[in-house]
Amino acid sequence: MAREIEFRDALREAMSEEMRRDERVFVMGEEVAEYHGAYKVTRGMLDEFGPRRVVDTPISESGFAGMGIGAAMKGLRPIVEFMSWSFSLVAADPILNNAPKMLYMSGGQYGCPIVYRGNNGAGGQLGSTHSWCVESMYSNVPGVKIAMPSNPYDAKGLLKTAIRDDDPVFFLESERLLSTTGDVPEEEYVIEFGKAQIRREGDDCTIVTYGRPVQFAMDAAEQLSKDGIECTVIDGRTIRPLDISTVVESVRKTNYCVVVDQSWPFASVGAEVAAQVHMRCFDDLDNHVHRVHADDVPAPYAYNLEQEMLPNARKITEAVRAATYNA
Amino acid sequence: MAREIEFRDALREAMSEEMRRDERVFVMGEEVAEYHGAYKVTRGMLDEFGPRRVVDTPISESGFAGMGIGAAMKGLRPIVEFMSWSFSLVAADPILNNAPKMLYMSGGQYGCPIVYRGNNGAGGQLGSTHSWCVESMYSNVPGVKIAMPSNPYDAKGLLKTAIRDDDPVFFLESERLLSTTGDVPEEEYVIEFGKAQIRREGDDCTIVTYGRPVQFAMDAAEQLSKDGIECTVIDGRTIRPLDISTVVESVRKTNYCVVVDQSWPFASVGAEVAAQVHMRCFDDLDNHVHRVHADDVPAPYAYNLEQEMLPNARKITEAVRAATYNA
Amino acid sequence: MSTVTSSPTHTAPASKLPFDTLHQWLRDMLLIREFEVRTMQSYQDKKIGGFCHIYSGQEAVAVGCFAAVEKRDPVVTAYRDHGHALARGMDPKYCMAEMYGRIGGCAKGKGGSMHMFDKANNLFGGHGIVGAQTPLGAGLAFATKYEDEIINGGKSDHVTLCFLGDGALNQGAFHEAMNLAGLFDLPVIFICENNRYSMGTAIERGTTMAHDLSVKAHAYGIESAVIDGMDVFHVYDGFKPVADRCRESSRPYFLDVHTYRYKGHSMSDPRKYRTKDEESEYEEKDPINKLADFLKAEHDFSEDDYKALNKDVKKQVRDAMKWADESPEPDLEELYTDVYIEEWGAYKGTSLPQMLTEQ
Amino acid sequence: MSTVTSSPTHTAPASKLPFDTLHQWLRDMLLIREFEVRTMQSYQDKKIGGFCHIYSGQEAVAVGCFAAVEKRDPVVTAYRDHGHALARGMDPKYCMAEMYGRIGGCAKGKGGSMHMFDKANNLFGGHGIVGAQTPLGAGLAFATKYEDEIINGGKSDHVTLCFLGDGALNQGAFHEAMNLAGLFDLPVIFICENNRYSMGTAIERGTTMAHDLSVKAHAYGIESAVIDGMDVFHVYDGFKPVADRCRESSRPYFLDVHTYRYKGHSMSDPRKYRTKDEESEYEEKDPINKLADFLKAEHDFSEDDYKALNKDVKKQVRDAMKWADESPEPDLEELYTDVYIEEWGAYKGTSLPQMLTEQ
Ligand SMILES: Cc1ncc(C[n+]2csc(CCOP(=O)(O)OP(=O)(O)O)c2C)c(N)n1
Ligand SMILES: Cc1ncc(C[n+]2csc(CCOP(=O)(O)OP(=O)(O)O)c2C)c(N)n1
Ligand SMILES: [Mg+2]
Ligand SMILES: [Mg+2]
Repeated sequence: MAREIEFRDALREAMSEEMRRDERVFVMGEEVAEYHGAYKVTRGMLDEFGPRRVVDTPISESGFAGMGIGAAMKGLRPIVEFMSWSFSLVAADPILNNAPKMLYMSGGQYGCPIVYRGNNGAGGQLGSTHSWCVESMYSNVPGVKIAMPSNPYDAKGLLKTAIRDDDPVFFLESERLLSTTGDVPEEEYVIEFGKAQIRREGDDCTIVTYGRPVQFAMDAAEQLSKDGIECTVIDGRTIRPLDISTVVESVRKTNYCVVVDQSWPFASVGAEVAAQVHMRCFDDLDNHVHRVHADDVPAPYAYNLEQEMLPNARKITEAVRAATYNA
Repeated sequence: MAREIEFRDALREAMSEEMRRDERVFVMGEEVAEYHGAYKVTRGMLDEFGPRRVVDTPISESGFAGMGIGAAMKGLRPIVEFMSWSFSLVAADPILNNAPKMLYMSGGQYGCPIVYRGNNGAGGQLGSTHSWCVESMYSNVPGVKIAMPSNPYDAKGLLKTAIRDDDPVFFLESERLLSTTGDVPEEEYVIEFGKAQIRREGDDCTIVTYGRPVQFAMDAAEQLSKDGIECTVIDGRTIRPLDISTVVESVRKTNYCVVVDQSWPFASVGAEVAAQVHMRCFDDLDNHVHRVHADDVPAPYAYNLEQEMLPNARKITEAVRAATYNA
Repeated sequence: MSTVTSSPTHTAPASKLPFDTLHQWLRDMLLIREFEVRTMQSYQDKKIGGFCHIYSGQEAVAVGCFAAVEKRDPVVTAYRDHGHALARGMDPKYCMAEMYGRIGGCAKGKGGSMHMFDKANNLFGGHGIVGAQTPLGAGLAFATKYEDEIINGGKSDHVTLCFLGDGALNQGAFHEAMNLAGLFDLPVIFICENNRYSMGTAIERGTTMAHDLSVKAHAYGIESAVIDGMDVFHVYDGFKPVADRCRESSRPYFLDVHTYRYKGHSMSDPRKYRTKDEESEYEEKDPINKLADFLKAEHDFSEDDYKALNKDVKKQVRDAMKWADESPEPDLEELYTDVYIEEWGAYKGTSLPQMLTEQ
Repeated sequence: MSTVTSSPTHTAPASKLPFDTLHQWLRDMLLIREFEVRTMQSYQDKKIGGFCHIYSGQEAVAVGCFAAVEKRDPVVTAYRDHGHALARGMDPKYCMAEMYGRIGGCAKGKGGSMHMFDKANNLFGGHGIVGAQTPLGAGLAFATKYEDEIINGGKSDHVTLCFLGDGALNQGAFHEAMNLAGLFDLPVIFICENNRYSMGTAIERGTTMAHDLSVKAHAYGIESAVIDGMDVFHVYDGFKPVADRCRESSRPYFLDVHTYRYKGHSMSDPRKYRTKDEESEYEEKDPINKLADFLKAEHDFSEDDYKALNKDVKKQVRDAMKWADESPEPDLEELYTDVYIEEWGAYKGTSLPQMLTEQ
């Protein structure tokens, strides 16, 4: 049965269902229990699962991110919430140098089935230290998987997959999406990693994107359509594994490609997708891949500056026009 | 007067000269003073400058990286040595979230003239936690500058520039290069950031690279030349600022491009260079940009595996052949 | 619990300080209190965005501490920083304009509520990442000592004030900073504004040994003391000898200052984790009332004088709001300034905020 | 200085343990000593690469501690880990093959000297980043407690042993781990192998309060004790009651174990930072000689028996070297195994090392 629920509720359902299914799953993080989550994602979970499975931690990201790794090596399946991925930098060593390499360094002995999740990307005027898009930095590292849902349905299905996955998963949510709603069936489902979703089809240009900007791309496509430019919008869903085939297939038809990545441009997911599309579609492309990113500056606080800095429908529209020589 | 000196001595000369020139410059890090540096880069500096300007620290990277920031904001010019950039992950927050953003967040009030320097990239069989190439992750962040010298001459000239620079600089050395020697004049000189150096010219293909792999590229070019394939080898010298113009100019002539980047492929410097070259040379390229990276796996310990994982002359040769349809 | 022995410098206790000084303290505390009322209101009116943390209740800490040191002494703090900026001497108009996201803000609107910087007043920022400012505090002290001793060839003669919340006690950076400060004899005072909560977490739920934080300092051979932060006299009288000794001896200190934030953690916090009784208990110990009562009892200061002062402060804050409101949004060009000092590529170099160029 | 009160469980002191037990300890210590001699030799012969840290001198610590707990109790340590692997029961051939970079190594040659893992013996790794293993230790204890209590519905009945060097005391991660362990009542013992140096830095030069590390534990309400690590009886007698109480009470402990590394920090260290006198002083307190002398004095154990044991151990290590040497290099295919458990793209899934499949 279909229902409309909020993104945050979809996340909670995924966690709660998996915790009912598997006693080894638990949630840990700042304010997740008694406060019900800084953003109310874990609301009510303490009541159902008790304080041993919904664990409030002090402000010690390095400590509890590492504690999760030890617990995962021993056989538990921790979900570690970062209130924001912006606070994961103090835990960079455990999450990048430990979790993703444990299996390799132990020669296959110890896997690390852990999910790190939380808000990623600009909130609203949070300023430079609190507006990190970590996908570009962290996706450089082999051993991690990275999921980035754009809507409640995907949020639930991908998070359930993440929790069942035997490898470490970085699950990047967007504070800006938590209150958005969408259809989520009551029946159980999971979404396989590495399968992009085509959100809309059009013959004139392929737009590839991940997470929050998917909506911007849909808005841009809508607008462009009014002017007769029809876009395919691909929601990548996961960044590692990257589903490049779906993109390539589309670009072979449209011959134009725009990649939208909310993080800074340099050495980014957008750069990677662009490079791979050029590699695989060299003879198909009628123009170089155009890229839309956040501006290459620290995130400003002022409303007008922040709006200007972030990717949006206008920038995407312009990029598609430029890419398709309709500027 | 020209002399041959070691890479490590070139680094030390740069630091010592700048410390003589400016009392505000000091060095800080693990084992830099009494032990003369884990890799002897700071050998003898304690004797000349004393323990107040050549400061041994405990194993507290987050602490002393942050301490350097406070000192820089107050007007000093710290050189902070990471024994290895692999150990900088525990200091990711100060170096990525603090130093590069201070000027912005303070609206121009407090700059952060600090140099972080140390070994980057594979040593010899150091395994996964100790073999980080941080250039791809860290170059995503605006506010930092990144230099990556490939030889003693550049090491000295770029490090002097780094120390005089008013912005935070990440200076990435290679343990594998420290004992290599090269001509370094006794006269003072500095090397401007953002100016790539053409190490060799050839009309058939442009190879772009940074740091240690420059030598691999030169070796590959040498070999290819025997088969009549003449390559231009561009040593980028700095990654931020990135000198893309020199690359573009060359690709416009050669029509082929290979980028060699010792870090992991995904969302890397190599991806960025490839994407930018495609963007600026779309009509000039006769094939897509080919990329040579470390394999997309954690660094293994075993000698044969590590050798296979790293970029080398063979892989570059193969990439050039493939790129130029001479495979 | 205090392990700080009394200072050799004889200083008058706060209660014996001249009326003008105490009157200024009262004014500063009132200014902060009123400023925060208007901050909350402006936030509700959507003139302020992002995270915004209110200092009401903690005024005596910033005011009492700054009274005991000099302007040349560096200060660094966390994101709950409006009070520190104002007490340190920032004109409220720059502080408000910063939160309004306007070019007239202390950081040209680029920093916002959590990132108040004031170079003229040696305020090295509010910092948003919990604990991140503590190594910076050690570094500031390292620098003043280096300047005083190595560059100027004299004796170390500055103290750095590094404020932190009780929640920051659980960040590794704090411990590394403490060890470094102890090891290098850095003249820095770590002032823990212990308001008993980090967000919704009561200190005992997140911090071991919450009943005796002196052990956190002793672990690094650092002396410590407990200070009642709800009374500006206690703050001053407790802090002054520590600051003097720190300056004199170039040794770090740790202070556990007991205080309370009257409001929620940030604007969105319904404070369900504590009781109304607890809140009233603290409001009864209000530091502003306490000082006002003292002045009325011991000095020529009437209820009417108090009302006039209140009015004066209210007007100052109203003027600040008006000024802030009239300050324009930053030019879009500002996106690319202050990224690098040096100009290159798209980056346009740097320029100082109005706050510094006007003065 | 010890704040651990004596255990309720009455256990025999080490000196009264059966000869076979003590003989096994002697054998284990000799094995480690000899193994390290051959490790150094193999390193000189370039059969071993990378960073390599020798455990000689510290044998009594690993051997004494492991004797006091059970195999099911998790162990995690730093990069100076050969001794822990052997004392825990890893066949030296797998350990040596690992360092030779061969497929027969405990981690198929992928980890090397700093990263010894042994799942059958509950060894959760050597870890190369200073301090990184300490939150892992807390996590292992969290997991056993969760399994014992939540999943199995019983009483917490495991202890985790988390070894660290004295240099790790200065990493923030250690402090966060201690606070978490204290807060959550985790059954983990942090065993600081205090060999007085981190690389060339004498402990006093890097660590405040080096003369009394108990304060580092007290800061988190964690009990601590000092143990003489140059005597396996002291280690066992000091450690056993702590382990028992930790298991019983599910509370963390911190142990400051005084020991000494006979060799340099790693293979490239000329040890100019300490005197030959200091080195000899410690060598005179050698834990192996001490135990051998005890057995000779108190048991039916002759000099000839000792020589035979030595010979036996030497042969075992020689055999291990030979075995390692004959183990092939890993297939290049191994580059892409063990990156992810799941197979996808270029990644080939995972497989266990010979060490585990043979057993
Ligand atoms: C490293 C990090 N983790 C989490 C946060 C989110 N956060 C902001 S303030 C805060 C509570 C801090 O409490 P405390 O230090 O007591 O200061 P107070 O708010 O009481 O002034 C948290 C968890 C953060 N900013 N940085
Ligand atoms: C975070 C980090 N910084 C620096 C290093 C380099 N390093 C490796 S071992 C070591 C010394 C550690 O000393 P200690 O903890 O006392 O252990 P010991 O070597 O004495 O066993 C250092 C500085 C590292 N591995 N990790
Ligand atoms: Mg607090
Ligand atoms: Mg040591």
